[in-house]
Amino acid sequence: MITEVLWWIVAAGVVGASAGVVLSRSVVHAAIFLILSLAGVGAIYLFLTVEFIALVQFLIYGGAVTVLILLALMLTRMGASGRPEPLTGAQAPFGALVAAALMATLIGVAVATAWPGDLGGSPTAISIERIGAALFQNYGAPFIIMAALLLVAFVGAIVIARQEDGD
Amino acid sequence: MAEHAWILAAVPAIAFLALAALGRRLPRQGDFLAVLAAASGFGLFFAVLASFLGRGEGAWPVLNAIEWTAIGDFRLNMGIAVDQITIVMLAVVTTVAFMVNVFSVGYMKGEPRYWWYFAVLQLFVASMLLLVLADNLLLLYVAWELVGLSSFLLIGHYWERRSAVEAAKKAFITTRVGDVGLLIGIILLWKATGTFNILDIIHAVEAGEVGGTGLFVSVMFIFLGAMGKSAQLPFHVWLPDAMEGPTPVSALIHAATMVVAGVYLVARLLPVFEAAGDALLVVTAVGLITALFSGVVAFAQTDIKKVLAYSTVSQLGFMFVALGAGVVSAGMFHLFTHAFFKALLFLGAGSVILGAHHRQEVGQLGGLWRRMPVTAAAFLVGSLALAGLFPLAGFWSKDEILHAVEGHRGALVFALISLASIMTAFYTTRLFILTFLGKPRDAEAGHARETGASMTGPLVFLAVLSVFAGFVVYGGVGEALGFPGGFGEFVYLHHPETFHIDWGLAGVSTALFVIGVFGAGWLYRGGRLDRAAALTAWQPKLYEMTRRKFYFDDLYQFLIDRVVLGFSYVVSWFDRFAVNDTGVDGSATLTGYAGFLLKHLQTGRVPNYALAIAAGVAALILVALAAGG
Amino acid sequence: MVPLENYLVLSAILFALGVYGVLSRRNAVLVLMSVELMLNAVSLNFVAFAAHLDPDRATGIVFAVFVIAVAAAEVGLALAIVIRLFRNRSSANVDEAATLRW
Amino acid sequence: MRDFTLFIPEYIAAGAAIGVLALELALPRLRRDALAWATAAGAAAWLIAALFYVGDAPGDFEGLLRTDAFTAYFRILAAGAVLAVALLSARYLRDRTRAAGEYYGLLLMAGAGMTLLSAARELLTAYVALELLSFSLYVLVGYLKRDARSNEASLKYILLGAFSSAMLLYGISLLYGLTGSTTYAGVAEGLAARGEGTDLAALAAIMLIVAGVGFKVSAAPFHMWAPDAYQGAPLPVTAFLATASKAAGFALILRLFTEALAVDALEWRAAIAALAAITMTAGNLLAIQQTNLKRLLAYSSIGQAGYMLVAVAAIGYGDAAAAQNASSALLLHIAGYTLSTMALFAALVAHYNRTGDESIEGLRGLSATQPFLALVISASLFSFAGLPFFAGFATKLLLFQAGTGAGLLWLAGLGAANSFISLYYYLMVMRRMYLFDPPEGQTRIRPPALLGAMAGLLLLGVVFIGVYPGPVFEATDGAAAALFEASAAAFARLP
Repeated sequence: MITEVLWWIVAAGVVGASAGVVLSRSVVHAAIFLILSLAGVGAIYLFLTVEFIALVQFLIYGGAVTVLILLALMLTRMGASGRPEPLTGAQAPFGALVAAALMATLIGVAVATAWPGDLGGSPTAISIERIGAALFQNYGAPFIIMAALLLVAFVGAIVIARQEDGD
Repeated sequence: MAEHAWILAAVPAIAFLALAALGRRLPRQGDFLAVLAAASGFGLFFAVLASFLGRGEGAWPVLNAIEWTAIGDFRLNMGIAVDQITIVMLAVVTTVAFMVNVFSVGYMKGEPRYWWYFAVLQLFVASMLLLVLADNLLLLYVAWELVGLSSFLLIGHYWERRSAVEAAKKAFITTRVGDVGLLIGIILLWKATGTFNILDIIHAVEAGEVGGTGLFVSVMFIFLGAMGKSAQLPFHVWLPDAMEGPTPVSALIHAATMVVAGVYLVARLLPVFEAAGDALLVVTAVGLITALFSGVVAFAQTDIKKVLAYSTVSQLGFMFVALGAGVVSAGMFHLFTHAFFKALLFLGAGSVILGAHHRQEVGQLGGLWRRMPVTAAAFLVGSLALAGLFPLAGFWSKDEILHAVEGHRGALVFALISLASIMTAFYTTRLFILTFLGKPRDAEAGHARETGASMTGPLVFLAVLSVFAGFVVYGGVGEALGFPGGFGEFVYLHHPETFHIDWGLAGVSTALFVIGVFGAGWLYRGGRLDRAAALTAWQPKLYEMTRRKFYFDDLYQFLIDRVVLGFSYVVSWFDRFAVNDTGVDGSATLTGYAGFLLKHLQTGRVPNYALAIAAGVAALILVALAAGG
Repeated sequence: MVPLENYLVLSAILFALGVYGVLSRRNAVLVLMSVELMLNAVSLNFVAFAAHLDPDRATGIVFAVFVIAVAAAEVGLALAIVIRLFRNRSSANVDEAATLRW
Repeated sequence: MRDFTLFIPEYIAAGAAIGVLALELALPRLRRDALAWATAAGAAAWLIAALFYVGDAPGDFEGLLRTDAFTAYFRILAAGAVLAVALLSARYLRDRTRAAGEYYGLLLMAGAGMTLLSAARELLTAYVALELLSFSLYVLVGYLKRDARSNEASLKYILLGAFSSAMLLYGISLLYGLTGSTTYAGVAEGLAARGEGTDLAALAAIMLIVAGVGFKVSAAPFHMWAPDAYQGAPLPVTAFLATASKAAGFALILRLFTEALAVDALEWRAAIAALAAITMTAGNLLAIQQTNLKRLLAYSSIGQAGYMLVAVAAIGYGDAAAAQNASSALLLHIAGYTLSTMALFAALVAHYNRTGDESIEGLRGLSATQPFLALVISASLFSFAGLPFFAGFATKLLLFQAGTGAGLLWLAGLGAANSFISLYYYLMVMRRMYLFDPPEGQTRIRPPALLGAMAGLLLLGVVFIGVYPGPVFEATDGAAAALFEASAAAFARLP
């Protein structure tokens, strides 16, 4: 019982924070909302008894991504003309319409579908060993490709952002 | 030899490559190569003919094919098929090509891009021969496109002139509309029969494997292609404009060969047309309307080449009428004789234009009889053959058409085609009188000089053919030449027809000729224009309407204008090109406008693009729900 | 005991909010944040399915790990591009970077 | 089986990528086109290694990747494309940037990603391989970083790419929820065995996936990034986008739709057919309006994607034999299209290196100054339009034939009509080259040796396929057969 109540609180927090990300009028607030939202989703993972993912979420998102975003915000705010610009474009109403349609569809999918093999009970814990084994053995190939992918992203980010003479 | 008839197409193809690669650097820019290729084509034709005839009727058609692609259940052979229709076409194409090549040596002398002209001419001949040799619709389509391409290049040969470029574009695009139809028709037929091979398709149709509305629809699509290439109403607009090309090109392409490709196609597939419900009725109707319409328009044209162009459109209509009556021999026979005298007339016109220092308006000519006697005599023969004087070539073939129509299509069609016959005699006589009789109406025409031997030679040769080619209709003549009999016993659909002259019909035919000739002779007696002027003054509107080709170009224009009504700036910009750039450009503009509207969706803004993606997903789900649900 | 549907609905809402953000935000960094929301929704889906449906559980979780990792790399790369945009134009607004169009 | 030898060619590619990076670091004074030669050598080694694998028995890596004739086909295509683009880039890049090692490294990585994508038979593997390709391209598109347009193109590409891959992932997650598996075979099994009340989820999942892959192959309405990215990208990268990247998208589509999603063909086939129709029409109509050559080619390639989607739709409408036929035709069309596009870009790069002009107007009088380039450009455009004797005719014919076989006659007809429209704007380009005089003072010059030779060779290939498609068709048919061997189980379950 207490789990459910907690879940609902966290879920409401996540939705609220996410709404904040897309609605807030300040970039910094949006970034803070994003951190909250990501952390909230991490907490949701705990309800699913997958602590490993929660950990990954806190570490990668809560740390790295957010720092990156804040850094970018600082960089891009430097040259602002001083007067605040609206962060939301004129297309917002149409966007809301389409997003609402998608949301309705996806919620419909979530609710109306008889998910096969739904265990119904509470999920059981899964060991980190099992995840590790899956990651490095069953999914060895994508793991290796992922390594290449990270290299590409790394090299790419450097080459694009690097200052050169004349910049 | 007959199974290796592909050599006929290979020779000019090689000549094309050689000329295109080296022509500029060869002495005389390589024109001798072109003539040599054409002459050997002409010679080789007789080898093919002898080999073909030598095999005897049982061995026809001669087939030769290789496997082109065979993967899984998809099998495609490429090859040639030589039968009687092919032989007729080969005779026409090789002969006229030879004459035109020789003529061009004199006519094109000193013109820009002399070598390129000859190169493309060979390309055209090669593709045209490939077209008639092809044993399957796919190869035929390929050749069909190549023919269109080389025609495009030749019409636009003087591309410094805007009008030539526009004409080339118009021809290409108008016929491409028909080509798309042809392609769809071919695919539909292939769908229904499972083969591209023409003989197999005919067998499948005759065995009743396909039929009904489906067959009718595919045949109509194919006919669309034929209409485009053969300039039948309402696709005729490109042919008169195509006169922008060099005149020998008009003789070859726009009189004797390419424009009859549509006739050839229908003749080739006539059994399929027969099986396809009322398809032949449509063919007759289109042919008849075209024959009448362009006969009338030819009355009022003042450009010597345009008269001949409309005459060609009209005569093509005659051929379709014959095919529509289901008589392949009459249609092909007219194609055969018409090729010679119309090529003669065009080359004669070319000779006149060159001799009279590029005067080609009849209002500026006149009295050339004295100054250009050979040309005038040849032109006279050609005119009389076209008008149908007994016993010149045109008489026999027109007679055959009248006979076919009388037998298969009834009195009304007969009356109308007779009317068209009178018109033929009329405008031909008018053209001849205005060009050659009376006094020169222009100083340049007064100083006209006969052209050289390389030009008068082909004229004489074609004049001889125009006199005698008609006699092959007789069984005796055919047998003497090695054929199984007359034309009707050589080219036929169901059973051979021996020719017997029908004196009643011949009388009617001669009467039509006389009415036409005397009508024109009275109106333009002695090359004088006063009576014609009086007639024009009596009914100026009627005359104007005829002169403006029944406002056909304008009608296209009008329709297009209506369609794009509301986009007034487009219209106002467009109006200036009212007569010149017709429906062709109009439809292009319409497509262009659609693109213009669409392009503003591409705003360059990421959020808009993302919206398109998200909305696209939503729409996809809806479509899938609706379709799969 | 929280049923599977709850997680899925939560994920759908997150996803739709992310979509809305991408469609409405002008600042490139905010657009990226919105994409992060969408990717989070995806991870949530995977983990929820893994925990509730998949007896083996590993596949969905591994997928989620990869999604998170790819997302992090993507953000890094995209931010580099945004910084470059900012240097070139002194603005990070995506609807102003519209010289390529039509 | 963990058989690591299956991907030795890709190790070579990745190794060459790192080698090129290291080479520039170690020898900073190296002439920049030397890096292009090094890359070309690496790509050639990759290509040769790939040829050694042709004809091998299908190999399997843990059920995640499969090497068979299908993989071999795309591997050769990728290696060839990388080789060609490296050569195209040599002078182009030397003139425009100071550092080039990353460019060539990423190019090789993109190629490796493409091969892996075509080998993937598992959603996670496919996704990661797809992102490897995409990430490399994001950077390559924006490589001219001081060019505001290159940067803008890159930004649009990555933002929209991330957006659409989120859509794709959401679809995948739903598919995983429905079937409990991410392998193609497992997905197919799960979809076939799924019970009542799952149709909506399956449909939403598939449509989200369609959007994701549709983005990759630039199908309308997911195409809008393409013209901007094509225009902003360095010219050789545009060539890569138009060929390899698009081919990779279709490799993914083919494996995914024939194996994993074939059982649900009823759900997606109408949507794909609609996409095909919209894509080809939009691409061709919009192309008419263009004045920039790269942009025109972008729209033209969108039109081509529309034609290619006809075959995908045909897979959904046909039985196994018809679907295999359609796949084979699609592969053949991709081959012909790739050759034509590469030939075209070889000529365009040669033109651009000299003039720096990428407008259509800039081609005026090319037939007088560089007749060979004009010829190559015309031939490629004719091939796109599907005129006889060029690759496009034979391949498009087979493509539409696949469509008609599957009862998509209207789509094939629309395709034919669209080819007609496309001819119009191709002729407009040719008119500039042949009917207009060159700008003042320009005289006839020789085309650069390397690009000229490349263009000539590629052109020969284009004509070869156009005149005698048999051998290439045999190869693509083998590839399609391998594809359907893998998915035989899925098709056996078709209702």
